[in-house]
Amino acid sequence: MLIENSLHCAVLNVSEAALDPAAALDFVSDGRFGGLNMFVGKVRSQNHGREVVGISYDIYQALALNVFRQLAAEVQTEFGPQLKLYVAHACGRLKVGDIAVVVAAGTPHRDEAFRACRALIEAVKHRAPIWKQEHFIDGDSAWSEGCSLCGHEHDDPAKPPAPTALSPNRHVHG
Amino acid sequence: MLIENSLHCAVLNVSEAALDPAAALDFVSDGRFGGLNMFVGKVRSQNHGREVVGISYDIYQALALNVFRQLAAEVQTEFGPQLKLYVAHACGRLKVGDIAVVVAAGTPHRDEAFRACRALIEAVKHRAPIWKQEHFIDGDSAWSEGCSLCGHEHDDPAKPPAPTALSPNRHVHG
Amino acid sequence: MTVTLALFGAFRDLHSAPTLTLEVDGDSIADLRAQLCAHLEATGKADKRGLVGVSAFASDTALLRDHDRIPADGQLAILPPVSGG
Amino acid sequence: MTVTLALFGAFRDLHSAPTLTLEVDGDSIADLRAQLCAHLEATGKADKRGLVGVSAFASDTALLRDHDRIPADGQLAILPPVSGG
Repeated sequence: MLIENSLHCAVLNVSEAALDPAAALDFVSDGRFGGLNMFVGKVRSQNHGREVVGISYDIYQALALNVFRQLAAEVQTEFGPQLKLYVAHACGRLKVGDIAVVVAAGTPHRDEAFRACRALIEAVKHRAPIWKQEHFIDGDSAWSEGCSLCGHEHDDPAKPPAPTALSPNRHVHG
Repeated sequence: MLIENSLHCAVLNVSEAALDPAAALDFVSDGRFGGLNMFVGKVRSQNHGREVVGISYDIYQALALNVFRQLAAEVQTEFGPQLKLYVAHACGRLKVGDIAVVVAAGTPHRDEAFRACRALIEAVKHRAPIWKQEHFIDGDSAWSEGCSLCGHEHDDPAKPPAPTALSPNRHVHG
Repeated sequence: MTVTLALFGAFRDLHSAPTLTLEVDGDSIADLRAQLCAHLEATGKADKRGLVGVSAFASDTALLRDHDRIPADGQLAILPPVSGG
Repeated sequence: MTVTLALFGAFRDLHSAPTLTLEVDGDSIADLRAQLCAHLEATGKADKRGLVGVSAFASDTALLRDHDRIPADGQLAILPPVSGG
């Protein structure tokens, strides 16, 4: 269980509010903590060599908040109770340079802050129910290939497509 | 050589200006960059079990700025030219919760952002001419033991004191 | 049973509504997965079958594995491979 | 030669001024280091000798090693072990 007030999770609809890195730093600060680490993910102008003009994020919001809490609890189990965590993800259409995600960790010492922040953003990227649709300069749009949330235990009624060199991010049943 | 405008280094006298994490994030942002990582070091209320009320930082400012540039150039050599770096350190007396140092890195992908930021803060901590004097609640003050900048090549006219279990941070001739 | 499947990511392209309603014969997630594939094939969307194979199912609170039962209220979601951040 | 040594960190406690002026016989950093230790011993500050042993010397632009020459202008700094961040 996370200690009360040690975790802030949010999904923000970009039409209503922008992500706020300063609020993340404030949240993970504590008189006991000497180290804060923050990751800010922004929409970038290139992906796999194509020019991107924006990204739309689709999020299963109720589940995402539950998953964020679960992932944070796992990070706290690894790094101990002297830890505050913040995770917020944008939902909706963003343009290049807009902030898609903010993750921050505060701890007594810097090594734990870096590692906890990294562990949490990796978990969010690989396990939270969030989907990215890239909009290209030529007017085309495409949902990104991503990480399958399937366990390995089921028998697939349909064979998954094989990963190819052109889809390095595809983790089939990963 | 760092590409122009890819590095910001500063030493700020706390009586004149506070460190600004938002400015650090802005500086390392770039349309090409999807990942920004920032470390914020704050004065914490405990050190080695003693209650701390403040820290005074003493800095050899001219050399510190040259060292920051050198360390950043080394990080850029390791991580390549698609990298912006920011480092700012406070000089003077800080209280618990005040920001002592801000280091940030912006890169196309998050792995490099985390690793470049970590490499730079480690280098700043171990190699920049900065000294910390802790002020304890009982009125006592003490300069922290730290990392020696001596190379191994000289003959010491005076034997250095042996490191002890009570001074885990002491790196004699490290 | 009647299942209402919330659609996300690449499944948003299936049709204009945010959910797909399906009559499922059986009560496990495996039954749902198989019959969703059959439905897609029957409705000219066989190109999405591969995506079903790498997708998970979930309620608001948890992922559901193939051996799990479909929730009694028939409300769940299909989650294609995720790509947040 | 006359050396003006800027003092930082724990060397700030040596005296009230931010620099220490010393006549050094010889022109290397090793000469300076040895004679600084002798000076400290002669002035009742032998407790700082150990700190000199783990300290570096530097100009505004670079660290100076024991085999380096003292800068011609005699301006340099003694750097005890650092503890930034």
